[in-house]
Amino acid sequence: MSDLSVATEELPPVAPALKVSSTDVAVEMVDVNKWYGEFHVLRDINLKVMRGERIVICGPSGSGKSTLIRCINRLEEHQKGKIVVDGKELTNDLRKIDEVRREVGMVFQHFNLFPHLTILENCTLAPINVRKMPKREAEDIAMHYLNRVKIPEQANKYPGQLSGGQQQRVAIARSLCMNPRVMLFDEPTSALDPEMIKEVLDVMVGLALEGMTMICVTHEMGFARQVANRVIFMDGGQIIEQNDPVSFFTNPQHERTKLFLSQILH
Amino acid sequence: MSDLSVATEELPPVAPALKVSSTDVAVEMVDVNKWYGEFHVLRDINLKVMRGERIVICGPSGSGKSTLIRCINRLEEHQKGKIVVDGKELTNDLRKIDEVRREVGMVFQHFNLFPHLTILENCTLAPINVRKMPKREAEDIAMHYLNRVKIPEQANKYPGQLSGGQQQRVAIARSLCMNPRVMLFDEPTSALDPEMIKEVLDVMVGLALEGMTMICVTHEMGFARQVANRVIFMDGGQIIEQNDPVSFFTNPQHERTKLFLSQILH
Amino acid sequence: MNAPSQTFVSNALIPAQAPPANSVGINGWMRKNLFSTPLNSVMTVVLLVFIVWAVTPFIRFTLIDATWTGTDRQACLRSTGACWAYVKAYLPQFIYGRYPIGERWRVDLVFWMLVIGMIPMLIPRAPFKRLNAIFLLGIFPVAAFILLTGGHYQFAGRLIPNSVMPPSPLRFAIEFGILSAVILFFVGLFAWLSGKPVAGSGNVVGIILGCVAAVLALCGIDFGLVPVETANWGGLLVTLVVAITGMIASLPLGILLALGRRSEMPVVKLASTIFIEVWRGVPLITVLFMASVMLPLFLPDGVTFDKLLRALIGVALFNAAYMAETIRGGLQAIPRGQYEGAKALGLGYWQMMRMIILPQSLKIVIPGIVGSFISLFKDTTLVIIIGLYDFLGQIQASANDAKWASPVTGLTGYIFAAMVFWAFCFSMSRYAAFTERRLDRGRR
Amino acid sequence: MATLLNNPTIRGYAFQIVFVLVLGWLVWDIIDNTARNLQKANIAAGYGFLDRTAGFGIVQKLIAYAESSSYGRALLIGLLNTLLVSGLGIILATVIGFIVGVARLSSNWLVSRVATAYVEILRNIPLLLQLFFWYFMVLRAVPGMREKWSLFGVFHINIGGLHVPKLVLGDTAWMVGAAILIAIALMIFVAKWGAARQSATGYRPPVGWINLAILIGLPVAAFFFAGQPLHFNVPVFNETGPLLRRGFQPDSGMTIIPEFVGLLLSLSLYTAAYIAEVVRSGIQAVSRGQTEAAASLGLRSGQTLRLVVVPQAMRVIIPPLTNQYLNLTKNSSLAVAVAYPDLVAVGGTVLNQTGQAVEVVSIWMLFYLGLSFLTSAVMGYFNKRAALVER
Amino acid sequence: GTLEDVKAKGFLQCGANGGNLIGFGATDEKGEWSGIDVDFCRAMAAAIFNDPTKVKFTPLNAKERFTALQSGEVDVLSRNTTWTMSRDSSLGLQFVGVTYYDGQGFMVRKALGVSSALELSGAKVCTQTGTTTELNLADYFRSHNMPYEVVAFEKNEEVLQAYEAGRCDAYTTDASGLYAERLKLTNPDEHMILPEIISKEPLGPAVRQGDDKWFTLAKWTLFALLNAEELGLTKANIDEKKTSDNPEIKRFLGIEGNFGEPIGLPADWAYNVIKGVGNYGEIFDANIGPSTPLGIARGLNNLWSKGGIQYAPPIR
Ligand SMILES: Nc1ncnc2c1ncn2[C@@H]1O[C@H](COP(=O)(O)OP(=O)(O)OP(=O)(O)O)[C@@H](O)[C@H]1O
Ligand SMILES: Nc1ncnc2c1ncn2[C@@H]1O[C@H](COP(=O)(O)OP(=O)(O)OP(=O)(O)O)[C@@H](O)[C@H]1O
Ligand SMILES: [Mg+2]
Ligand SMILES: [Mg+2]
Repeated sequence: MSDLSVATEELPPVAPALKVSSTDVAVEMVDVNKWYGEFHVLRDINLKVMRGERIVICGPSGSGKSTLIRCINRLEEHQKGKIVVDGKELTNDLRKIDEVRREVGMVFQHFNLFPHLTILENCTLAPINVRKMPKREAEDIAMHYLNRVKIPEQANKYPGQLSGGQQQRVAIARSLCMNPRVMLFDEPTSALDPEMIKEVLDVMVGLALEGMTMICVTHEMGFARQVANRVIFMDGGQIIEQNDPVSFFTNPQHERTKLFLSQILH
Repeated sequence: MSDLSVATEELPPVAPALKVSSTDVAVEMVDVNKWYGEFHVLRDINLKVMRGERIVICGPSGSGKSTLIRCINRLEEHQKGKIVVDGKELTNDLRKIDEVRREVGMVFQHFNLFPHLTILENCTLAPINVRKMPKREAEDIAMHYLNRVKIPEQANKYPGQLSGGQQQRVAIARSLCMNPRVMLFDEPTSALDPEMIKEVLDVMVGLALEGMTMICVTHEMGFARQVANRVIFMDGGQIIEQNDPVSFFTNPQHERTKLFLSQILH
Repeated sequence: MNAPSQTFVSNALIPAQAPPANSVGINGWMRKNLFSTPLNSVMTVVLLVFIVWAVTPFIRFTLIDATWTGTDRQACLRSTGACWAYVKAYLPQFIYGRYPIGERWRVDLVFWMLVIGMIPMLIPRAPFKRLNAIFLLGIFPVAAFILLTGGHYQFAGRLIPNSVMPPSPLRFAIEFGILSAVILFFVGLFAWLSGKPVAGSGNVVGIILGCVAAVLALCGIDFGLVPVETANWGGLLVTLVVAITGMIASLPLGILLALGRRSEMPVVKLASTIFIEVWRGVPLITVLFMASVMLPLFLPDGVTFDKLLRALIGVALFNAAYMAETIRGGLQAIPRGQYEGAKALGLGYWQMMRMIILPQSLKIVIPGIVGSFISLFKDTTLVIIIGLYDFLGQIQASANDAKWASPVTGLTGYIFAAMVFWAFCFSMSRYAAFTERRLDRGRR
Repeated sequence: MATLLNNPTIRGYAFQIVFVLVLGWLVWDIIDNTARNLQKANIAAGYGFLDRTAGFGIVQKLIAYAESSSYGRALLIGLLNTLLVSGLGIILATVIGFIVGVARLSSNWLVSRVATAYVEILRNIPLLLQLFFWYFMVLRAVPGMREKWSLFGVFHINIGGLHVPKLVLGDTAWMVGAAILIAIALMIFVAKWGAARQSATGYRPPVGWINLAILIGLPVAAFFFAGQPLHFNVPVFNETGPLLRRGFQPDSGMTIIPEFVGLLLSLSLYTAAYIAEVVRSGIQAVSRGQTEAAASLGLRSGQTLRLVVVPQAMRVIIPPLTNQYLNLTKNSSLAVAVAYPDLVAVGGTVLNQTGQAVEVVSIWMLFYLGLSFLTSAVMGYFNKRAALVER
Repeated sequence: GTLEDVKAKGFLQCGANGGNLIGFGATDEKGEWSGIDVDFCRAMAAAIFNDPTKVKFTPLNAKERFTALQSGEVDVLSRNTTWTMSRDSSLGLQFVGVTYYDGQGFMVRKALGVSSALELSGAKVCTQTGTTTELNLADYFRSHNMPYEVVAFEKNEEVLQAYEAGRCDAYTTDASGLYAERLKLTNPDEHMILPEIISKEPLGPAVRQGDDKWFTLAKWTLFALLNAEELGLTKANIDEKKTSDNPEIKRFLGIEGNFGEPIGLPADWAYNVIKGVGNYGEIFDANIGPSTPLGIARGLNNLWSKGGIQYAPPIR
């Protein structure tokens, strides 16, 4: 897991250069609570993400990280509190939900590419059908992003023919094709072999450098150090601590954070 | 892969003590050729293994090592040349094949234990049904060998309940129960985790010390150094080089061998 | 950047709270499962109405308006509900058909033997599986055969006619000798041809001889039972006989066909494949027609088969083809390594199959096998088409009896038949599901 | 010798030779016995009987048939009836099966329970029983021969069947036919044009509406242009006269007989229970991640279903679905139990009148086998094309 | 020959109607067989074994009856089977005689207001497949130029259910069968059997071709039943008549001459038949006669001497 921290640590932390570029709020969560049946999985979550911010969320397994970011594009419903994305509050209004999903890209741990479509079709599906973009244009955009993730030559293959790292890069490109304002990543590298992790992280660092708003659940501490504005530590469904990466890693405040960091770094 | 060379190198090489104990020929291959369809997989193989000899075969993937040893107990049929095992030539005569298989034990990379039988039943199956041994006696022998591979307490479990290393040791014990004159090993450790490799190699070293005739496909160079009388290097279906382990490792002759060794040892 | 939120350390852990009332409890459950969206609410209401609309008449018919007692059709003629009195009066015939009343204890005995044999077989934990299987597959069929037909078959008489030699222990001995010699010859030939000489397996020979002798002797003995020809069997008896015989006979046949289809010998493979595909390609009732109309044409003059036996042959062959495909699936799921491991230990083809491959693959396909048993059980109703009175046939025939015929008699009969078949098939499918889950756990 | 005996190749050959001999002997014996038995019974072998006069009536005929037609014709009628009931049964079973299968996965508890109950009840009751049940249910539920229920004054139901107007073609009816063909061609063109527009501009023209207009408008225009060459032969219902003369008159309108309805209903309801299971497992085989990924790309649930879930589920569904189609076709042979004249029912009558058992059974078998092989060939081709490309 | 086989196995195997045709071949709740077809088999058993119970019945449906006889599954087929030329000549069987002169008729609802089959134009008619009925029906309607529609079922049970439900205007089968089936209707009185008989349906037992001895035996068993009625011999009085001096009766009872020997039976075979099952008239009356629920009049089936056409050659 920390193979990569070697690779990325060679670069100087880019955080200073990556100043938050705007004061707009991209995502705001106010007192969000969520239950699975009787189980209280998110507790009083308060979080404000500015446009251009890059947030890394970490924490032990089962602490509610995935649930949190899945609430942001309403893959899960919250029961209490308020979530506002890009100025739109998430309620039961289906139209709002669609609008929000169009502006929020998500990359999953298991890629979830569509196996029956070629790479190019995977990337153009949403632009054509959601954004009503002409096919030509959608393909141009798709090729642009495939270039960006460095696999233009795979455009006409099927997902089954690609390695895990390549698949995850396609998943990122696919999200980018919708030109989202916010990107969510849910442990994008944890299903990958070490060499492939690097490929994917490089792409993500690139994105970060361009100022994309990112909320990323990951345990790649090298990545967190290098690109995050803020690191959030969750446990038991709550935000236990949040801080800028340097302070977070060098000077954790909470006992739980200290324990967690001592396990994850060696 | 070379975790173990460290472990075994602590012992002095046992090879000198393991002199070939007899001059009988255990296995003899003369000009053996084999094709898979159009593909010429074994080319003019000549090999004489004396009783008590311990041969290690190594070489790059696809070089025909597995095919070679599978020909020895006729899991594969050869098309040209002569293979004599324990004085019996392998032809189409089923009775001869049965006799040879009874005298030759084989341990596979993936153990191939029978999952629906207990460990003890795995070990007694062949003695009872092939050697027509009384069940009592077969069980005594099986327990003896299970003791020898240090898992007598697992006798009544099922293979699925054992770790990989334990399973491979059962596979060895199962072969030994037939009291074979020759043991064949096809990469017995390559499907195992490092800690387990050691368990299995220890058992094999023990066998070697007792003078069992062994032909072993393996990349465990530590094992080769410690117990082999001879190391055979194959490539492209031919025997490229054979030598005693010391000379083989310190002074390989052929270019291919050098290249191969440089990759495998570091 | 206004970064007040930059640094944050929680100082108090938030305790778990109870979820909002409307998301748990019966309310939450209904909200989530019945009325989560407007569409869902509409569907819930519509379905509720539908259920009431569909189920009420059914309950009225079968329970509220039903006639429970009566001695003939007068009781039901004006009824608008089920005529259970008729079912009660005919129940024995539904079960036994025309089996003579005084002999019905024999059927009962066979039934209880079956139940006693099956129950411990079906409970995974019960001990003595092997003995149990011997009982079910070896002793039970012979006993059932003798009890149901009455036994005292002079099969043996087929070899040496009475005119040449009257029945006597000597004739039995001679005929037994001839028969077992023939069987042994074929077993030996088959074994040799397929790879493993039987020489040396003396106990195999012994077992074969013993079984042949026992079966012949038992079937030949006069137990003093009145013979009951199969034409008089009917009802559930015929259904169960056809289903169970079909199941038992189709299993070994299916295994042979499956092995045949995987054989490396082209002729065997081709023959098995054609056999399987042809049987699977045609409807069962044409097979039954063939068995009932054409089989007599195929046989030499004077040789006849009992009609039930003909149906059984048809059903067994038909089902064997389906079984073969199920089992082939199981065989294909066994990794190559298992074959190689067995061969490397010196096991022969049949040893390998019997001890290593089949036990594993049969276990995998148990759910599939039970599935085809269920369809076989349902298909037994088709024997009606060739004039055998199975459970459904018997019910239909009786519904038309002048003594009980009424507007509701037929419907009552169908409902009763449906309930009985459903109970059998549903419990089988539940059992299959149970085994599947159990095996899954075992594999994990 | 010993080596010969133990040589597996030789054994293999020996086994196969013995096998062929035994099989050959068996087949020869059967043929010989059959020939002899037929001769003894004075039955001529061969298909010559197909030209002889059948002499019996058939209640449902899709093409012209009278008692004076030949046995061959009668069998053809049966075959067409089989195809008709199977074809419609397949369509109906697919529709019901998909609905029930999707319903089983519904988030609405009641819906999924009812669907489950449907599947568990219908799968576990013999088809023959359901056939009787539905047939006699239909007979008992509808009004008698001299009464009727009418729907919109066009469809009439009574125990004689469903009576609907029959389309009668006039001389210039070909114009309407041509108009329909032209409309179809136009529709394809419009669909292509729509797709091209969408690629070019991103906006999809209302192809569906345009096509609907073409489909209705063109034939209607042609209809009036050609001087209204189509008219309906309306079922005539007499309310007066002697009782036997009342009710629907023969040769008026089109009658869908209750035997057909009962058979169709039971076949499709029964098969639908199996198809529902196929559909359910197909949909479940598409992982949740796929839906979530689609949702997070902003696809609406209809689009997700159409573009992501269905194409993937279909790969899993289609092979077992074909099996169910074949089963339905084979099960349609139960028709004889409720007097629907399918191939097996008509064949049975022919068999009984001529005694040509071998020939009639062979016709049955050839028909069903042909159908199976055709289907599996098509399926094999389809499967090969649809296989997911893997590494 | 068949006789030897039957004697060897100790009973006669008789193919009977499996479809519960009351009065001809049917079983009751206890599985007891009754009917005139069944009694004919009993008569044969009585002739052969002097025991009318030494007979076993195989229930057969219309389609399988001939194969069952051809293949030897049954020794005699006594299952209301119409004697036709094609059956006699090309199905490998031979009809023994006529046990019942029947003809195809129609049953309709009284409410239909029809009094003759000629008024059935346009009717929907239910019947059973695989019988001559289907063909007669077609011939009748065609020759009278009447349209009709036939709904043909596999089994009797369904024909009746469909007729009762109102699927058809008329139910056609042999008149005897109509009387039997009518009993099973909810309200038998609401239905009537039309007077027209549209076909000749001589029903009789059949045996396999090629065994003349067996054929003769079967034929004379039937004649014995008829002769007995003509001679006034009944089950009840036959023992008294042993003392009769009527030479015809003496020959019949085997007291004078041995007519049994040539057909492989004892001299008193005919006595055994009557003692076992009674004469033809008794059988008729017990099963289908006016005093039974079926209530069929003798009509054509009366003896020639009483205005019918049942006529048996003399035993001489
Ligand atoms: N659909 C669900 N129903 C019930 N409980 C759930 C569901 N999904 C998740 N949970 C529970 O909610 C808790 C939080 O889950 P979540 O997936 O958000 O954790 P996580 O922090 O992402 O963990 P990980 O690092 O393992 O992915 C866990 O205890 C999990 O078991
Ligand atoms: N059944 C087969 N049919 C066709 N080719 C085969 C078959 N089995 C093996 N081969 C080919 O024969 C060659 C030698 O195979 P073999 O398994 O003997 O190699 P190996 O030296 O054991 O390799 P590895 O180290 O990967 O096990 C390979 O190129 C392989 O692809
Ligand atoms: Mg997670
Ligand atoms: Mg290898």
